[in-house]
Amino acid sequence: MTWEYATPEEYGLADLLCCAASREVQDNEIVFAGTGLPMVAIMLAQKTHAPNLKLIFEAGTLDGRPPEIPTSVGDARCEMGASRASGLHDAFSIAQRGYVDLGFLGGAEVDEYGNVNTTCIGDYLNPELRLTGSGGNPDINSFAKRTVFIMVHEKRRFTPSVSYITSPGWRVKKWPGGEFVHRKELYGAAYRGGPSAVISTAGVFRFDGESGKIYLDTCHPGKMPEEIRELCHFDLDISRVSGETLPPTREELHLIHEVLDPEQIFIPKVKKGV
Amino acid sequence: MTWEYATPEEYGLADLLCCAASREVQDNEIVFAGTGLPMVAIMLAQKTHAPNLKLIFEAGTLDGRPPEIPTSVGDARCEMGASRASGLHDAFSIAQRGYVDLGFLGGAEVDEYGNVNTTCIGDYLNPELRLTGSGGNPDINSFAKRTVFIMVHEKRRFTPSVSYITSPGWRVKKWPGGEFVHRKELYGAAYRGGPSAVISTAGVFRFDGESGKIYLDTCHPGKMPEEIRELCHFDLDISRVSGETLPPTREELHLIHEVLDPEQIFIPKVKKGV
Amino acid sequence: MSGKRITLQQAAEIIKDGASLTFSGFTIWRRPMAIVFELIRQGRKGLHLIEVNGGPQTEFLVGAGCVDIWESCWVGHELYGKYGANLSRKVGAKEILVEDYSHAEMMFRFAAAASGAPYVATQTSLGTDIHNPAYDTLGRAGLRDGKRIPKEKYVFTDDPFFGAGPQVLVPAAKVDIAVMCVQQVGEEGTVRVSGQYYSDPEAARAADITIVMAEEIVPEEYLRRESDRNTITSFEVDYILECPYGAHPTGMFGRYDVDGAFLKDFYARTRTQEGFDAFAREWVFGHDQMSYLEKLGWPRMLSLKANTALNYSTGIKRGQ
Amino acid sequence: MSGKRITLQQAAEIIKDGASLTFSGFTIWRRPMAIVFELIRQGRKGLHLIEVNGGPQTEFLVGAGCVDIWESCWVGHELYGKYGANLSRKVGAKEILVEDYSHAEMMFRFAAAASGAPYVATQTSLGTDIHNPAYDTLGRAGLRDGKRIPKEKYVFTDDPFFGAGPQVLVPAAKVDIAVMCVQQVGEEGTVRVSGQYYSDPEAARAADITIVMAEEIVPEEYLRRESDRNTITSFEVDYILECPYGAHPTGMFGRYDVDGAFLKDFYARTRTQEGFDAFAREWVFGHDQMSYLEKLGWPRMLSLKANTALNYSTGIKRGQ
Repeated sequence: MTWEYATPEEYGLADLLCCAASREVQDNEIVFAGTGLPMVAIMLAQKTHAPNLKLIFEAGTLDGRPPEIPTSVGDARCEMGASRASGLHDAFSIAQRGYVDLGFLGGAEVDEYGNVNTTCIGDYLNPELRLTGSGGNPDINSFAKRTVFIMVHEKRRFTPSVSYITSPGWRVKKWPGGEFVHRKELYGAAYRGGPSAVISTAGVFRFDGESGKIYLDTCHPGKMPEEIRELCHFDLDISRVSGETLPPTREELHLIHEVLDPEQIFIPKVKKGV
Repeated sequence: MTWEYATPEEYGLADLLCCAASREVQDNEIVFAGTGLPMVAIMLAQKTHAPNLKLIFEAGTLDGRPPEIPTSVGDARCEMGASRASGLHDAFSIAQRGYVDLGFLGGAEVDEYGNVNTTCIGDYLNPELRLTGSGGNPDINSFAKRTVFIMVHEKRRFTPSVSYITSPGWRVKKWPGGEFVHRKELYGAAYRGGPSAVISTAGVFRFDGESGKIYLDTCHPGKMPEEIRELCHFDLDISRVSGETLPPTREELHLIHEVLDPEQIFIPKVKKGV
Repeated sequence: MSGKRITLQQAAEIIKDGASLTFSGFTIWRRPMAIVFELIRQGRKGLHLIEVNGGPQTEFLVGAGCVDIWESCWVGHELYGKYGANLSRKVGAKEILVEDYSHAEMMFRFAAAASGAPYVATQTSLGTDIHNPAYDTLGRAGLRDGKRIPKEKYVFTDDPFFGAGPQVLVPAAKVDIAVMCVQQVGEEGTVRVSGQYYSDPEAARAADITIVMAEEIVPEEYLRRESDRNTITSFEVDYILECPYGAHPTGMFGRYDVDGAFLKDFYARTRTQEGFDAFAREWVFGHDQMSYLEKLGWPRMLSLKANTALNYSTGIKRGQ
Repeated sequence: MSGKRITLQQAAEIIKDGASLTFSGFTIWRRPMAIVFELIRQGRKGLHLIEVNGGPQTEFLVGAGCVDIWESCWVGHELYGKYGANLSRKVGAKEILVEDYSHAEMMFRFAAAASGAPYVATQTSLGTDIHNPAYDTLGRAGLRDGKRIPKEKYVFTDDPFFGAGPQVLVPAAKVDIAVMCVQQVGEEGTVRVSGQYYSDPEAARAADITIVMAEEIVPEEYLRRESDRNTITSFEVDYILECPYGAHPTGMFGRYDVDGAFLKDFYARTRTQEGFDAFAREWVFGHDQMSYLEKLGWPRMLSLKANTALNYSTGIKRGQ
């Protein structure tokens, strides 16, 4: 593989997100992937720097190596080449048993401690909008050592307080009272880790190891830290920015568009022939 | 099938037990069978009056119809013709879920309330003899609506107090104190039934519907009630004897020896040519 | 013959008003759509859906007003419709009660029921609003009678054995009827699922009555020749029926793909009740399975047909 | 190639003195006997066996003095030896600790561990001496540290959800190593078991390390062509080895039958320690797998060979 970075005209935002997500994976890890862009990202990692990663699909495919990108984790394209095609009880049992290193998730809203909402907008009991619901988001986030969220960056989505905590971040609610405590305090012996990054359409965010508070790590090419801070309803820490998000390489773009998603199911082509 | 009873010279004790056990099964029942004589008895019922019974083997065979008698429930002969070959978790889940009508079990000792011991002779903490242990005996007996025990009749085995309650009868120990209470009281909403018969080498015993106390129902041909009472260490109720245990029919003997167990794995042939 | 065979109409008739139901499949795969359509035609009311996850079957039943309670974790059409617009509308209008659990919790709830255990201990979703006691919808509605609906939504406890951290006890998912859609069922009820089996074995066993709709009813003896390849036991299945393409517009491993265009159209047109009603008039009412297939037509169905070497279609357009 | 391949000797070396162990199989079927023999040759001590049920593997290890704690529900040789004579002898002499659970309890304990749950609720064995608090052997021995060995043998409680009657909480079965013996394993660890899989999937997942000994190591790609037929996932398996007839004298579905004559002989001769020692000198010490097979000889092994249409042998004498 040639590690030759593409120029901004050669890739789109979805390409950038896909490659940034792919780079969160280390070789030999066991990765739990949801439908969509995360699937492409993980299969990209499988074909580049992490050939020995093991892929789990929630619907029951274990150590999958689909020859074509599945459109969802229940897809008939998941089974071919997998170690096992089984069911959800196996997938979640393996996750609760502690096998999963990394999970890729999405969200509609995120707060500054990585709590994510995919359930509703507005009051849960009188919602403005009911969304899809949790799916396996809180489960993967509870069981995996690290989770990475991929999100569209809109100011209303980066909020001091999400409408509903669907997926647990670094400061979570302790029931029955609902007071916020550090995740480690609540999870106790069941603690394995938590959100490690948010990859938005603006930049890559990480969480302080002590406080669990979000900070900006890298800005996507062309974005400035202050600009991204303005795109958050909370006071984003931009003091730790390490630079710019690395763009896709030409090899990665080739793999995404010619090998993994030639049908443009999840990732549109920006330019012909790239 | 011709319902023509065999004469005493034509059958052995094992034949008699096998047929008596077989007659405990009703058609369409789901039956949990252990290794040995119970297996032959159930397969005999399957081939006579209960063609639609469903057979479960503890090791994981569900709705089994083995073409040859298995030597144990883990045997490769279990799978052929079964609805499913799976595992113990399925078998015990199905049992706990409430599917099982009847279980066939064995025992080394039985008390007058149907508590059975298969664990040790003498004090558990200083045993004279450690036996095989419980296996699934208490489980099947807890989950099934009825259980039938098949036992060798020796006076020491029919005891007022078994060394160790492996399998629960009609008056069982309530922990932590260990005082005896009626099974229905202890099991509460989990109550499904309990021991319905003991088929020994002397006769067939049943349990009073109220007190759960054992009584003699039928004497095997040639045995007298008083004689059988003398073969028990407890005071056996012989006031309810309904008659003599029905002998095998010639058809049953044919099935046992020519079809089900021609190799005489579990049931020896008494006479050549029968 | 076991006498388990019924018709599509009879299958729907077994499901009475007010019944609790669950389904085979996963999101947009192997859903018993033909029975769902028949339930809508028969005007079923007051259903309580308890699903590991939802999908088009949920959206059709909810849109048609058949459902009073939906207990699950997710509904949508994957790539072809990002959320459940009918459910969302009815939730907003308070025409339906929604009880949220997490996906793993729903799965473990079915596993507990299938194993005859009243509950199971998990360590998931700690600290989330899923566990918020104020959001116990069935409790707020006074429906926790301890029969079908457990007395508690959750019990929070500790692990007395290993100190493994806080434990969440989730109640078994008790359902009246499981409605399954699979590739093969034998005459006596033995089911062989190909590909991922999702939560089908647990769903079938958790339910008191299990109805299996299959692409084909096959000789029982054929399935019993390789008993280690079968998925659901004969005696766990109460009724069977053969209904080719019964999962359409959802997909079936080895047989046909998801009809994405159909789902996109359904999602786009059923944001409003009027839209749903029009869609149902076009595709559900006045149809039976044959006229539905006729309306779909050969070109569409052939493009969905799975390649038998790959188990999925190579003829459909999936992307933009 | 995944680099998971090891030798028989290495497999035994992974199992250290004092380790907790479990095995594949059921009573006298699919037991990893070749590794058991190698453990005896290597003089392993202080093992803690946690088994859904015991069998010849238990009796060999116990007879050889390798085992300090046996936690299970049953040991014997089925038709070929009605109880575990070696275990019985050592229990009588107080040379071994025995912790009794019921069969379903042991199975559910492994299922809990495999699912990452610290315990599971059951309704079995109520009222028996299995639940007698005075018979908590590991508690009496002061070994309940809450690590491998749970702090409590049982917790008795109620069902807060449905009032389903008294519940017995049994702790997860935590084991260091699962030693499996199966028909096929792929180069990357994927296992395909044929026939009944007993408690193998749970045993493999409950253990921290899983060693799979197979009749054959097959191309991983071969198993992945039909991924819905596989039993244990690649990444659940840490080490693999090929060892034909590695389960002898126990049997293996589709490959060879139980060697009943061998087990009868073992049972008859090992009632005493002297008898066991002599048997081990004859069949274990000084042997490797090849010389063991040579000693068994072709006629014996061919008579055990399974008919490929039936999956069991038609050539052995089973009865009197």
